Amino acid sequence: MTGDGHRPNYFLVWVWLLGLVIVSIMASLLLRKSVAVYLIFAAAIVKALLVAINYMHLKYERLLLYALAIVPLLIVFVLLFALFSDFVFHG
Amino acid sequence: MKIFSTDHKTIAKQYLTLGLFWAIVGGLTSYLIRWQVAYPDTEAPGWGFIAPDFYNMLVTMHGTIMVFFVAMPILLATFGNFLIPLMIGARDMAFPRLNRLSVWVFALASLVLLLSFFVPGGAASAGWTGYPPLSANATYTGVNWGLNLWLVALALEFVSFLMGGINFLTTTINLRAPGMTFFRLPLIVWMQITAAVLFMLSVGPLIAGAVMLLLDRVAGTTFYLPEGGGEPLLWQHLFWFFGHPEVYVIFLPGLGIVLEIMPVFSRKPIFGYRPIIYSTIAAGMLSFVVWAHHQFLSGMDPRLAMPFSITTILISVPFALIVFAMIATLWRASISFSTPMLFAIGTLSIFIIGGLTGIFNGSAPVDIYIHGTYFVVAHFHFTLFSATFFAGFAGITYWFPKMFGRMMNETLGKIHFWLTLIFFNAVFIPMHFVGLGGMMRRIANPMQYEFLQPLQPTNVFITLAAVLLIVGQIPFVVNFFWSLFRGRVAERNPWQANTLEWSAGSPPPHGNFERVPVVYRSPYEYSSPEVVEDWLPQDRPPEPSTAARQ
Amino acid sequence: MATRTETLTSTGIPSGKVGVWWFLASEITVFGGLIACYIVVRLGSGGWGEATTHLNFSLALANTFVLLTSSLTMVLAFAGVQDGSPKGLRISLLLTILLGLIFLAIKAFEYAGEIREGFTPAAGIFWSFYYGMTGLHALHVLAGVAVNSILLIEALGDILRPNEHRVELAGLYWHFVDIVWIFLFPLLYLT
Amino acid sequence: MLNWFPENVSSFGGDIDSLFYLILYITGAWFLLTEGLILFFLVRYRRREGRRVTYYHGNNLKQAAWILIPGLIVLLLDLWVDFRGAEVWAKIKGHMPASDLRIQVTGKQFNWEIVYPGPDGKLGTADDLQMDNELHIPAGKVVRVVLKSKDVIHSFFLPNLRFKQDAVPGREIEAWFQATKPGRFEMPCSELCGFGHSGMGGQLFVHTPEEYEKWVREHWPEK
Repeated sequence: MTGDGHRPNYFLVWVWLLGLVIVSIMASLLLRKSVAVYLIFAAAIVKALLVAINYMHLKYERLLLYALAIVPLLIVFVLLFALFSDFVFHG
Repeated sequence: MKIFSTDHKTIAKQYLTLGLFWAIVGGLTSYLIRWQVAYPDTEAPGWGFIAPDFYNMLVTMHGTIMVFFVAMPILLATFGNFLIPLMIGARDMAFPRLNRLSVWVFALASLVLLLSFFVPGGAASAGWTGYPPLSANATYTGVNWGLNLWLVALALEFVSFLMGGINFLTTTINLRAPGMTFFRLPLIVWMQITAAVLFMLSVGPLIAGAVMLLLDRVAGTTFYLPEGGGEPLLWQHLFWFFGHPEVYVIFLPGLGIVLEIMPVFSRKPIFGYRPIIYSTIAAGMLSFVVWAHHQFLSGMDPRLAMPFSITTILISVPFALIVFAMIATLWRASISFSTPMLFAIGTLSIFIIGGLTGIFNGSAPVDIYIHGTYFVVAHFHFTLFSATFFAGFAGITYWFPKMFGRMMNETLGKIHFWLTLIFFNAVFIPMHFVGLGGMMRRIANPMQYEFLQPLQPTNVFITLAAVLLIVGQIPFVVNFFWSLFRGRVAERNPWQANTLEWSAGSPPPHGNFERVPVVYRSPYEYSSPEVVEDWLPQDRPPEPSTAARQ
Repeated sequence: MATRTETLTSTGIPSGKVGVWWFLASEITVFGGLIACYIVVRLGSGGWGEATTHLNFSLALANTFVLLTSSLTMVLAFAGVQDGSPKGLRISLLLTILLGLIFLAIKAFEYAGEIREGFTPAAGIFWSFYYGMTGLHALHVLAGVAVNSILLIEALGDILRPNEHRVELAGLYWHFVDIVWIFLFPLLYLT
Repeated sequence: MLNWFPENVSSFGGDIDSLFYLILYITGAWFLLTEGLILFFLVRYRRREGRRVTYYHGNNLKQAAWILIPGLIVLLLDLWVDFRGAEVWAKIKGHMPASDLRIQVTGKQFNWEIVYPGPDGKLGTADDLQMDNELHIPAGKVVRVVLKSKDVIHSFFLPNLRFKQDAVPGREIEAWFQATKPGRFEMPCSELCGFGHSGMGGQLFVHTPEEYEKWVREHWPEK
């Protein structure tokens, strides 16, 4: 289990999360739409990773649990990719 | 209290009871459907007239019941719950109380579906696939609460099998007996956990889709209604993204049962244990990228059809490997034709036909003509019927001594097999030709179309064969209930098989094993050169000097 | 009379955690499917830019901070279990439950405001997805609050001792619900 | 060959039928091979006293070759079917041949509303003519169909033209076919569309060019 000695600094992670929220809000207000979208979703992905690795202790877990997090995401991307050509490009 | 037991064996029997009850209801709907198709607008004996919307309800309920309330509970829940702990040497499932909750949520789902028959407007009648806008707006089918309850029943059934899946996977990953490595697991356990993984990773989008459909019907949202900006095709993608892995979720446990039974009655190791496992995993992964072969003509982008046509036809390769492995198992074996073996061979030979007709459907241009015709109906009955009924009967007959402590009667079993085999083929082989003649699915009265008149004699033949098929199930019902109380008392290992469940009592006590067994070898060491007898249980310690015989 | 199956874990990962992660894997496909549909239908039908302006941005921002903070208190609750300080566990659990309830209250208030302005679920495709996604997410937050409350009651009655690992499992679920919001917030409010 | 199919009067119908027969021969061969082998093994190796089973697990490559090689053959045949299929699919649904006759077919709960463009050749003009459940087309010419639907999903099915395409509400789907022989055929709906689905359908009249001219003059007299 997670060792008592070294444990991620939860407060620092929390500050990072809040900071990233503010960054994405700034991006959506100030920057052009197309650029802002990339920045906002990059921030969202970083926040998700921060929570998953530090708060969900994936940092200390074995491969099996990583697979359980990553494989469903791959599956969702397969579905998203197929839906794109049917609804976005109106084939 | 037996009913609220958390013992995986009792829960397996509860699923079996519910599954067999629904099999009877499903069988009734198929009788009424076939009667209406053969003799349109006449009174079905024992029932009366069948109106067109009632016919649509019958067709919808036949599909829903057979797929979600007969095949899944019997193949996945009954055999999975009963066999996984016993076969991996565990005392019970990893989460016994979650297991009990899963059977009770399934019972609730059954109740909700049963209720949906009696609400005003009748049960759902938009097809078991429930395509919107037909299913998204009550005015199109005239069914309001029936379809809402249908959606709730399906959602509950998904929740129940998600809980079951969590149990199967955690138990197999964590509670294996010492020495039971992954490559010493019996093939049925491999098939059950592959099916569980397929189900758990594919059901999500359909749950989201069902939430959206329920909101469309109840909260006035317009996910699938084009006049409100919605997209009807969205549901088809979400449904079939789940639908195709789902048919493998049903088929793999059936395949696992046959792979378990064949070596026992051939007294020979299963041919190619590892190739079968790699093929199953490959087929499982491929099953996630084939779904749109249901939508070649649905208004989907034609450029998207080709990749799905290619993946659909390629998925025949892993299953061909498994079929060849099963045939190779029979080579130079010593085959005894007991009832389980008969049903197992029946499953194999019928699945071969089902698999081959899949190539016609998979090829996009041919599908232009045969999509939505009875050719497709014949195809999926050859695959699903073989897994659910033939493999299901094989499994029930084979593990009956372990489940209930008594043997089933052999002669009744053989009568039931030959009746089922003959009448099954009499029903579904001609159905291919009715399909090629162009007869569309889900039409209540084929006489309304001129080009279907020449097919009507075949339809009448199919209906009579279907009635005889249903009548042919009586020997099984008699055999099942008679053997429960009067069958010959079974000892621990009546078939002299190697897997761990046969070293537990018949039926096993609570907690399964006096002491947790230790596993020394693969489950298929039949006629092994190391010993004189022609079987070698997994948990028998190797003798100090393995007297190698000739 | 549930038999205590000794958790003879062949792979060394506690069964509870394997079970919860399988559950989260299927939940990822549920929310993933719903969000994929939202993205695809939105891009396919000209952006809905106008509709998103009617959303109450400040309430959603507050909700984001509330949920992120609740993730912090949740993980502090588990730290309390590790350090063996029941007081730390109880306070953190209580804070997590309160923050969860605050999130639901703000959400309900936001819904009420939007419905008063006439943007009901039947107001159009964007509103269908908005209520569909945030509604399903709110239900999951509610379920998380219920689970945490049961754990708090057990902790207060000091009967949580043998099942303390459940705090981490509840935490895994709670962080997952937070991650879903991390994606819902920009998808709905920022673009 | 055998007449399982309704009479084919479509230009691309021959391709579909020939692809069907190609798959039939391949799967038929596999069917006879596998079921025959099973029957032979069942009879040849049934249980007889004193005969020992050959212990053969098939896990190493040499033994597994017995199933890998047939598997490879299945793969090659699959690819052959795929490439032939891709050709035919591209020809039928892949591209849209030019045509001067565009007819709009709108599915609605329980009949087909067919709108002819009239002499000006354009839909949505005053001289359009709507007929229910009757499709009149000239033989030998490419006809383009614009499929729409007013309520639920219907599927426009012309068995004799080997043509099928769903009509989805909210979308306009264009497809084409070309009849090679005049005659009267049926055009049912092949997607469940409610209680009137059974019986929904109409008549397809394929006219010789002269007949078609006569029919056009009948319906647009002032031309």
